[in-house]
Order: sequence, then C-alpha cells, then structure tokens
Amino acid sequence: MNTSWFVVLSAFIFCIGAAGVLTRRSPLVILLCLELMLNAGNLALIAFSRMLGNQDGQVFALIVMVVAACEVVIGLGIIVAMYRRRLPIDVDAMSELRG
Amino acid sequence: MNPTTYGWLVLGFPLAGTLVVALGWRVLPGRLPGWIASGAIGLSFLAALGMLFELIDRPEDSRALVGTAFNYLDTGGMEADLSILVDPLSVFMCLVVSGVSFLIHLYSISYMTSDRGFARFFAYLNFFVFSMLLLVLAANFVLLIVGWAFVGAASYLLISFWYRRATATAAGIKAFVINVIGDVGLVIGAFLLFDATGALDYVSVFERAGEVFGSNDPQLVAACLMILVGAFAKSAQLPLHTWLPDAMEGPTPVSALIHAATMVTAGVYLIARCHPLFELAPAAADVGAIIGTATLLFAATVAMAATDLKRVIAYSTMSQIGYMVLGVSVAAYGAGLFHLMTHAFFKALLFMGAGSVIGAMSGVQSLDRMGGFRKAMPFTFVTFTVGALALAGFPLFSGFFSKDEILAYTLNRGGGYAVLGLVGYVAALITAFYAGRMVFRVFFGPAVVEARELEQGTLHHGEHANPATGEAEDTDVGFPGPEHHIAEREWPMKAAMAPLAVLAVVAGVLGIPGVTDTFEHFLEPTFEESRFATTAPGDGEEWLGLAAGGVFALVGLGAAYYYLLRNPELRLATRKRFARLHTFFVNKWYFDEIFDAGIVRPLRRSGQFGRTVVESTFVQGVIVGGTVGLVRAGTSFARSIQTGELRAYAALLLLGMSGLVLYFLIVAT
Amino acid sequence: MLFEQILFFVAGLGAIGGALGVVMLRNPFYSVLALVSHLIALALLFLLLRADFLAAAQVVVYAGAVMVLYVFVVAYVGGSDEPLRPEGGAVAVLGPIFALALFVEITIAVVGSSLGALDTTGERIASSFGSPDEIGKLLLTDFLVAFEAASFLLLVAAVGAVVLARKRRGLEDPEAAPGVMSAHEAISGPKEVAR
Amino acid sequence: MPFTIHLSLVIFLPLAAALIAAFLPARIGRWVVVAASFGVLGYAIAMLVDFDPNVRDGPLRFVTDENWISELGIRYQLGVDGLNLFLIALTALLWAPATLWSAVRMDERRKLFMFHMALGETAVLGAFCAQDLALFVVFFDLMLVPFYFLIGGWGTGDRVRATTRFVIYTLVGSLLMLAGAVALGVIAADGGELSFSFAVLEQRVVGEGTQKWIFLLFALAFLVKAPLFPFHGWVVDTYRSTPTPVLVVLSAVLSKVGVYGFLRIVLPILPDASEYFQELMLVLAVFSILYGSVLAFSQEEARLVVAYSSIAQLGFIVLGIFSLDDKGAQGALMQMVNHGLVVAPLFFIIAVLSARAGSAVSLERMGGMALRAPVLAAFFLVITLATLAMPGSPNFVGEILILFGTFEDNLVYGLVASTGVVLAAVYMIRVFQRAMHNRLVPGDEPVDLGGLELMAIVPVTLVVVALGVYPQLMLDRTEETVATKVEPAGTLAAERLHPEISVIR
Repeated sequence: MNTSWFVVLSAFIFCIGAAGVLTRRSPLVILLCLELMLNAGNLALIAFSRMLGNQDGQVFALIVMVVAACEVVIGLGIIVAMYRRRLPIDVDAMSELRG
Repeated sequence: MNPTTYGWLVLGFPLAGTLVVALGWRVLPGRLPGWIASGAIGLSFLAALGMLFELIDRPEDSRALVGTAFNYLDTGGMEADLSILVDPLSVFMCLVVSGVSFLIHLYSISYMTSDRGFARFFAYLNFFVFSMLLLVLAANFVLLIVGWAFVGAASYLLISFWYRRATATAAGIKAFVINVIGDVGLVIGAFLLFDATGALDYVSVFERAGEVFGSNDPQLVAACLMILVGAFAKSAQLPLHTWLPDAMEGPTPVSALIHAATMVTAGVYLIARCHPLFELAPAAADVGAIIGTATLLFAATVAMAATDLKRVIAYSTMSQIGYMVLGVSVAAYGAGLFHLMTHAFFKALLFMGAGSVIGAMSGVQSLDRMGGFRKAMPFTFVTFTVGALALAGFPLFSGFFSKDEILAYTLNRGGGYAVLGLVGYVAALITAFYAGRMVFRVFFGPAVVEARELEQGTLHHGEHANPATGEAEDTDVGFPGPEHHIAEREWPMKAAMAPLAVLAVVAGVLGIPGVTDTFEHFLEPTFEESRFATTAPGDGEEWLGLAAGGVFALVGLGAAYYYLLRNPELRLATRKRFARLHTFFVNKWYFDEIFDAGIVRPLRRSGQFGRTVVESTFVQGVIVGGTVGLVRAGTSFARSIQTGELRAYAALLLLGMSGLVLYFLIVAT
Repeated sequence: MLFEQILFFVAGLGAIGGALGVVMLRNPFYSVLALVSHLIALALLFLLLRADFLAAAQVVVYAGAVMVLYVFVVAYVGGSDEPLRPEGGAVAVLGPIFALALFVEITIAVVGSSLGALDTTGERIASSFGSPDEIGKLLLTDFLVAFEAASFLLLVAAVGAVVLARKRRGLEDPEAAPGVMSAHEAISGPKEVAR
Repeated sequence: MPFTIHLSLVIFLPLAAALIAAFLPARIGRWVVVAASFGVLGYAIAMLVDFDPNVRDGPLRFVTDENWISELGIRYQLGVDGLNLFLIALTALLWAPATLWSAVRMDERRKLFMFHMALGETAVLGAFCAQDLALFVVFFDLMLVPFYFLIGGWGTGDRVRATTRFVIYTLVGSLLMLAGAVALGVIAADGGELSFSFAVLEQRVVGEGTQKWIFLLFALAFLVKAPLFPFHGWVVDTYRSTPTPVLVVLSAVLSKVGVYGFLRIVLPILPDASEYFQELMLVLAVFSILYGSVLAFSQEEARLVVAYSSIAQLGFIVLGIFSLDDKGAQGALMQMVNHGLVVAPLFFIIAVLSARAGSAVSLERMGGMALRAPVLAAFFLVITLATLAMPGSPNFVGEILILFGTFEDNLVYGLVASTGVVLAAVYMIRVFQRAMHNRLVPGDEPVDLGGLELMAIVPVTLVVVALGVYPQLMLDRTEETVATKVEPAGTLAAERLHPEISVIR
C-alpha cells in the first residue's frame, strides 16, 4: 500500500475527531475525540516511519501514547472531581476563563 | 590670632549654642538653656571684639581678609566657597548683631521664664544669631543667600513661636513667603552678576564689575534691582512690607531682636555691601532712595494712627529702615550704617520697654487701654522715654546724630534728592509726634486699673486672650507665659535694658560731625573707592541739617504733648475732621487688601480651577481617559473573543490551522 | 499484495466507522466501545506498517487498560445521554465544516505533493523493523531523555489524578455516598453536618 | 590592593535573599530580606568611598561586560560613573528603611510583600547600572512587575483603579521605549554589527529625522515615569492608594529612572533631537513646575500635596536637563538625589501623622501635634525646609544650579520657573503648619516618634543635612560625567544661539 493512503486516512480520522470536539458537549466524549486525533497523528507518524524505513517515528508514537495516557488520567480526574462537587458535566457550563 | 579665626569663632559659638540647647532640651533644667544660649552669644560678642582689635592693628589697606573653610560649590564655572569676609563693614555688623543679641537673650531669660517652650525659644534664637552672623560674614553671594534664607526661617519659627494662635501661624507664613520672594530676587540678581563677571565672591565681582559694566548698564541695573527686591523683602520696604506688622505676633524679645534691631536691617547691610555695584548703576540706587523715602513716610503716617503698641513700634521700625535705605542709596554709607547701629539700640530698648508694659497689662497691647504707668513702672518709664527721645531725634540723643546726618547728606546731593530730603524731614516731624504719643499715652494720663494694682504691689493677671482676635489662648503651649514679667522685678531684664538706654543716649558721640568721626573713619576702608566721597556735606552743612532735624523733633514732641495731654478734645476733633485720612492710615493704606485681591485670591482660584477643570477635564478626561479608553477598546475586543467557551477556542484553533494549511497550499502552487 | 490491500480497506473502514461511532453515538458508554473498536482497527493498520510492537502496545495498553479506565469513569459518572445537536451554537454547525475544509486541504496537499516517496510503500526494511528489540534499543540510547521525561510525566499524572480525585473535606457531604444526592440536596446543595 | 566591587552581586543580592526567604518562615525570612537591603547599602557605601573623584581616565568603573544575546549584539554590561553613582547610593539608602518598615509594619502576606520589595530593588539597581540599552529596557520593564503587585495587592482605597492606571500608563510608555530602543539599535548599526551598548551608540551617528521620532518615543516613556504635566494622570490615584514603604521608593527612586534616562540615553545618543526639542521640553518643564505648585497649594490630602510637589520638582529636574548646560544638568542630577532624599522621609512622616490622626489622610484632620511630638516636629521641619529648597539645603544647591544653567541661555524660562520656588515655600510650609501648628484637632493622639520611625527618618535626614553642608561631595564626583553627557547637545544649542562661537571653532 502506498503511504499516501495511510496519510489521507489519518487526516480523515483526525478531522472526524476535531469535528467531534467541536460538536459534543460532554467532556467525556470530548476526551474520546481527542484520543481519536492523537491516534490519527500516531498513524501518520508510523506511516512516515515506514516510508523512510526509520524507526524514530515509532518511538515518537510510543511517547505520544504515553502522553495520551497521562492526558486521559488527568482529564478523567478532573471529571470525577467535578462530579464530586456537583458541577454540571458540560463544557459549555465551564466558562470561568471568560475575560 | 588672625581676624578670620575670630570670625569663625564668632560663627561657631552661636552654632554650638544652638546644637547644645536643641539636643539637650529634655535634660537641661530650668533656666539653664537660656544661660547657655546667652553665654554663647556673649562669647560670640567677645570674639567679634577680638576681630575688631585684630583688624585695627592692621594697616588700613589690608583690612579686608577672606578666610575659607572648604569649597561649598564648584562646578561648571560656578565657584562658591564656604568662606567669610572680614572687613570693617562685617566686623561692625557682627558687633552690633552679637552685642544687641546678647542683651536681648538676657532679657528673654526673664521674659520667657514661664513659657513651656523655653529651651525651644533659645535654640531658635541662637540659630537666628548664627544665621545673621553668617549673613554678614559671608564672602560670596551663595553664602549670603544661605544666611539670608536662614534668618528668614528663624524669623518664621519665632513669629509662629506660639503656634496655637491662628494669627501667629498665619503671620509666620506671610513672613516666610515674602522672605522667599526676596531670596529668589537675590538668586536672580546673583546670576545676572555671575553671567557678566563669571564670579560669585564679592571681591572678584566688585573688581570685575567696573571692567565689564558701563554706567547704568541694563544688566547691572537689573541685577541691582533684583538685589533690591531681596533687600526690600527682608527690610520690609514698600511694597513687600506687609509681613512686618504681622510679625509682632511673635514674643516681644523676638520683635526686639529680629524685627527691629538686626534682621530687618540686613537689607541696608546688603545695599552697603554692594555699593560698588549701585554706584555703577545710579538708576537702581535712585529706585532704592525713592522706595526708602516712600516707606519712611508711609510707615510714619500709619504709626501715627495705629493703636497697638507693638505695631506702632513696628511701623516706626519700617520708617527708620526707610531712612537707612535712603542713606545707603544716596551714598551716605557711614550715616546709614550709623543709624542702623543707633536704631538697633533704641529700637531694641523700646521693644523691651513695651514688653515690660505688656507684661504689666497681662498681654493687652492696645494703647487705648493703657495709661498712667509712670509711677508704677519707673524703670520702664525712664528707659522707654530715653528710647522714644532717641527715636524722635531729640537733640544730642543718638538718633539725632544718625538720622539727621542722613538727611543732611541727601539734601546735599541736590536736585531731586533735595525733595527726598524734605520728605524725610516731614516724616521726622511725624516720627517725633508718634514717639511722643507712645510715651504720653502709656505713661501719662489717668492710671488704668493695672497701673494702680501695680502701684499697690500686685501684678495684674487677666484672662488670657489673643490680643489680635480676642480668642482665648491655649495655655498648653504657653504664650507670653501664664505669669508675666516686668523689668521692675527681674534683674536680667534691667541688666539688658540699662546698657541699651545708656547707648541710646551716648552712641551719638561716635559720629558728632567735626568732633568725633571714629565711626566713619573705621568704615572708611570699605567705602574708600566710593565715587560719591566728594558729595559728602561739610561739617557746617551737617550741623545745619542737625539743627533743622532738632527743631523738627522738638516741634513734633511739642505737638504730641499739646494734643495728647494739654488738649485731648482737640485731638478727637482733628481725628473727626480728617476721618477719611485717619481710616486710610488705620487700614495701612489698604496694602493687605490689595495683595489679597491681586495675588492671594487669584492664586487660590487658579488652584481651584486647576483642580476642578484642568485636572478633571483635561488630564483625567482627555489624556487619562484617552489612553485608558484606547487600551480599554483594545482589550474589550480581546475580551470579547475570550468567551470562556472551550469549544469556541477549539473552533478558532481549527480555523487558524486550516487557514495556515491553506496559506502553505497557496504558497506552494 | 492483494491481501494487504483488502486488509487495509477493512481495517481502514473499521477505523473510520469506530471514529464516527465515537462522535455520533449519544451514549458515552457506546462511544467508548466504538473507540475500542477503532483502536483495534488501528492496531491492524500498524501491523500493516510493520510496527509490530506498537500494534501490540496499542491493543494491550490502549484498547485494554486505558479504555477500562474510561468505562469505569463513565459508569461512575453515569453516562447520561445528551442531545446530539445541542440547541444553538454556531460552533456546532461550523465545527464540522472547518474539519471538512481541513481534510480537503490535507488531501489536496498529499495528492498534489511532489514528494515521490508518498507513492511508494516505503524503503526496504530489515525483518526486525519495528520489533520490541529495536524499539527498546532506540528508547534506551538515542531517546533516553524523552523516555525518562515520559516516565516522569506518567508519575506526575498519576499523582495529579490522585490529588484531583481524592475526597475533599468540606466540599462534599462526607456521610452521603458519592453520587447519591437527595432531592433536597440537589436543590439547596449539600447540608452542613454538625459534629 | 584595590577593592573590587561586582555590580552583579549588588544588583541580585536582594532577589537572592528574597528567594532564600521564600523557603523560610516569614518570621525569619523577612529579616533575611532586610539584611540583604542593608548589605546593598553597605556595598553602595563602599562604592562611594572607593569612587575616586580625581581619576580622570575612563569614567566607567566596576565594569561587568559579558555576552548575553550575541545574535542581537546585546551585552550584559554594567558599570558605574558619575551619572549613576549617587542614584545607586540613593536606591540603596532608601530601600533599606523601606524594607525595614515593611518587615515590621506590613503583616498581610508578608513573605510575598518582601519578595516584591526585593525584586523591585533588583530591578531599579539594574536599570541604574545597565550600560546596554537592551539591558536597561529589560530592567526598566521589570520594575513594573513588583510594583504592579505591591500596589494592587496591598494598596488601600480604590487600588484596582490605581493599579490599572499606573500599569497602563507606564506600560504604554515602556512599549514605546522598547520600540524606540530596537529602532535606535538597528538604525544606528546601519547594516553593520548590531550593538546596544551606550558607549557604542554614542559614537554612531543617526540622522536627524530619525533621531526626532526616536526621541519622542523615549521622551514619552520617561515623561510618564517622571511624571511631568500632562502625563501625570496616574499619579493621584497611585499616590493615594500605595502602601507607605512602596510609595517611598516609588516616588523617591522610581520617578528618577525616567529622568535619568534623559541624561544617560537621550542627550548623548540623540543630541540633534534633544537640541531640536529643547524648547518643547522646557515649556513642559516650566508648565509642570507652575501647575504642580499651584495644585499642591490647593490640596487637602497630605500625600497629594507631595504628589503635586513632586511633579513640580521633576519639572525642575527636566528644566535643568534641557537647559543643555553643564550646570543645569549637574543641578538636575543633584536634584534627583535630593528629591529622593526628602520625599522618602516626607512620606514616612505623613504615614506617622496619619497614624496619629486616626488614620485620616486629610490635613484638616491634623493639627497642633508639635507640642506632644517635638522630635517629629523637628525632623518634619528640617525635611520641609529642604523640600522647599531653602538655601543651605542640598536642594537649594541643586535648584540654584538648575536655575543658573537655565538662565544662561533661556532666561525667560528660568524666571518663570523661579516663581515655582516661591510657590513651593507656600505649599510646603502650609503642610507643615497645618499638621504641626494651630489647635490640636480633637481625636488626634500625638505620640512622638517611635523606634522604627526614628530609624526610618533620622538617617536619611542626617544625610540631607550633611549634603547641605558639603554639597561638593556630590558635585566633585558627578561633574565630569555629566559634562560629557551634555556636551554634544549643549554644543549644538550653543552654536544655534551664538553663531559667532562656531565660527571661532
């Protein structure tokens, strides 16, 4: 298979994830969509790694997975904390950053 | 010892006295601060005597010495050392200042005994003497200005010494501000001289002035006029005189020392010191002569109508300084300074006597409430009368020789000066009249309650009220003191007044025309290069002038006697007849009102305007509002994007990213 | 070759389907399951790209461990359905459009790219390419710093999660079981407990 | 062996102490910061002693010169010469009592307060020591940070408004200056090697047109910082709300950084523009003097009297600088130090007064305190007289130099300015009198100065007195540098006014 197929597929998944981030309101699902975007990135990394015959890309992908795991842990921690403080689980209700 | 060493000692003792009294105010017991302060001034006087003798020992052409301590200011071509100039003029001034000051210190020890601020008073007083001596010893304009301002500050502190009195503090501010105007005048004058001569010390300035300035050079005239502003502010000449009558709010010894004998004559000293300049700028000297004459007449008329004893003496001081200014402005330096000295004696004496009377009246100062103290206070009566006679120019008293010598000089200059001289004689008549008026109203006539009480041996203690406003005194601070002191009962007061009384009578012997000219001879080295030495009247002319003055004095005194004692009804009738003129005099020719309307109120109003209009509309509105508004507009745009909605941020991020990719796509094709 | 192509399309469609499922399904629980299937499909694609170790890691760590965490949290929070189309919100309408625009742009970029290698399967590679052996060597030699940083990051994240999710005194009612709220409390907030 | 002084040590000592103190309990930590501020003071004194006025070669001493950002030609360059010697000493002298006062009097979030005070000192010292324009800008902007927090966090009254104004004003100025600095460096390099070092920039020639707009950028920043009319909009609110120790250093030291910039940067590097805008600056200065004096005269709040009087004083300083005459500039430099020296105790005294008058700010609520607080009255008097530049005070020497410098070629401006001297006498003596004299206001409790207050007020007052007795101490050490800084612009001005001189040259 040509690399470009993989890259286009990766772009498609990335955009689906991005669209999800923009349309969904539950932070849980937004986190899931972020996972999608990260994985799309991983796919592109690995595809190029294969194209160049260089394993550095795979190492990067591995690091990305670690970062993703961290992000999930913190994100879910925040959601749990919010839940405990009886805050609505809705990103639109969280606008403390308003300037 | 070198005369300059004595000069430093003259300065050093009062300074040391100030520091000791000021730092030890809490630990020094009772009257000790007063004795320390008096001792310091006494030592200073002795040092001044030492200076005198050292100077006399030297040949006449080397009697001007400069002693330098260190360089005070030396940059960019300006050079002013901390240095003193010892010459006959400064030695003379030192002697007068320290001598009279010593006696007044002595007097104050009694007068201020029961005042809460006893130590503070003496610290201020010593500081004043130090400043005054610095002023007269300074060898350059910068140091002169320093001394000039120091005496102003000391005067401020002493005028508002009883600071719980609103009138005293107001008078203090007035005096201080007018003095600062004088300081600024001096600074500008000093610059104009520096600009042309490139020097600030007297010796070089006077030397080079003759080279760089022609006669009546505009810059020199301007410089001299600015120096005159300084002199007039300090010497209470028109139109900068309004502070002096108000300064009588200070304790009476202060009035005697600062506002009669020493500080106010600084202007006269300054003109005499700068005489080489004034001789090159006769126009400026003429201004001095005219203002001096105007002041002497103005003050004499007001003194005739005033009823506050201390203010009468204050106006008489202005008037007498007018004579001195006239004298030094018409090149009668010896006569002017001679009058400065005799005036210091008899005016200090008059104030001390007045203080004693006011003590007996328990703070009341109005002539209308006084009378008949002759028997109750014999010592005060005698000394006060001696002072008044000297002031009136009664023949053979000291004032007779000094004042009439000035007028003789003036007449002798001829031309327009003759008019000034004649005005001076008229004022001399008025002077004699009001001098007599004071004596007759205080010591003659029916005895008032206070006088009768005193005759029976008890000193009257009345309610304590501010003599100016009738407001009750705040006894915390002390004002003349809860107890009053009169010369009859206090030996230091007597010890101070007696020598002055003697001097007021006999000081004239130093300058009897044709007989003794010790005084003028001593000052000669300072004024030897004067171009007007030839205009001095001969002995005969001087005696003629003296005779005329004596006649005027006798007529004035006689008139006062006639009006006040022999025929009081006539006095009231005259006053009624000239009611308008009388009100005009009583209101001091409305100078205060004019200043208030012309300067003080516009200033206050412009402050109000600045605060309400400029500050709020222009600065806060346009400039601050404009800047803040701009920043706010910018930030509010930025804020409107910061909705706090996460998804909106993400959308913008995505938009930005697609925009970037688009950009690269377009660039790539 | 054909087998590879078939596998690519199957796995690719699976990945896309999973992704769409994540975005479109209304119940978060189902979204999580869709993500799991997406991840497994991706793992297949990784295998196609000869990233064996990563494919394994993807399945074991990601689809396994991480997703379990998700499932727990969804169960704990109570994945309530949400309306798919939130009322109003220009973002919800514009979002997919932006995303689509980005996809189009990237596709154009990839197709129009002059990078010839994109149209090849890639360089010749050794058989050990992507094996745990090779990756491990790289991690402990060239990328040691990144490796250590990542491990430190994990540590921080773990601590952070504990801090974030622990019980806070005063903020909630210590007596009430978490997640259980009486009707009264729901209106007026947790009541103060006097001790 | 010659004593060497590392300026970096001096500059960063307070910050280092504050960082250490951050890890100590506030009880101990604050004394560490105080000790550091006194350490800086000791260093400054050592520097003064070591500064030999008679050495005529190479005016820059204690130089540190390291590469910092070599790509942009920015160097970490510090040095002391006659221009900043006394300003550094002033900073050290005033920060010590201010820090001490903070350590004792500020009891809210104390550690943080001390940290910001120390950071402020580091920034100001850095700005004074910097010999590289970029470094100067860095420290100049760094000053803003601690003061933002100090005013915003510990201020009284409407502190948000005060902070906002202060920050917006100075930040706008700073940004303009940053732009000016970059432009100056790039244009002066003219395609060659970039350098921001003052010494290099002074040598490079910049076209007159370019100089003019760069001048305006710098002038605006410095005038806002000073402040001069009409850029003083931030002053009133800031002076009202700032806590006393902060206000002391803000008014006494910070305001001097701006005018120092004129002497250090604008005059020597932009001589043509300085000469071109001389008239404008003189008008602004004179206007500030009159306006500040008249407004000071009609204020009821003691702090605001001092605020407006500062505007007038800064007017004098700018007048001296733009007289473009050595005497004037020398006087201006002296007056910078003097104004700092008198304003600092003045604010302490106002704090003392207001504490005695039931924390009132208005003069109306004060009065008659001299009787029960004679020591306070004495020091207040000395400081008041020095503030109104009474002859015999160092301020008089400064002012007379400024006036003489201005009279030299701009007599009219000098004459108008000298009315400011009279007005100063009016408003300062009024403050003294309203607080100390007249009847005691009911409710006031005049207690004399306590230990801390004495420690804050007395040493500075003694320095004022000493300088009044021997001002040459300062003039000797500053004369040469000031003259070289003024010379380029001064020569131009002189040539315009007296064309015959240039013919002779």
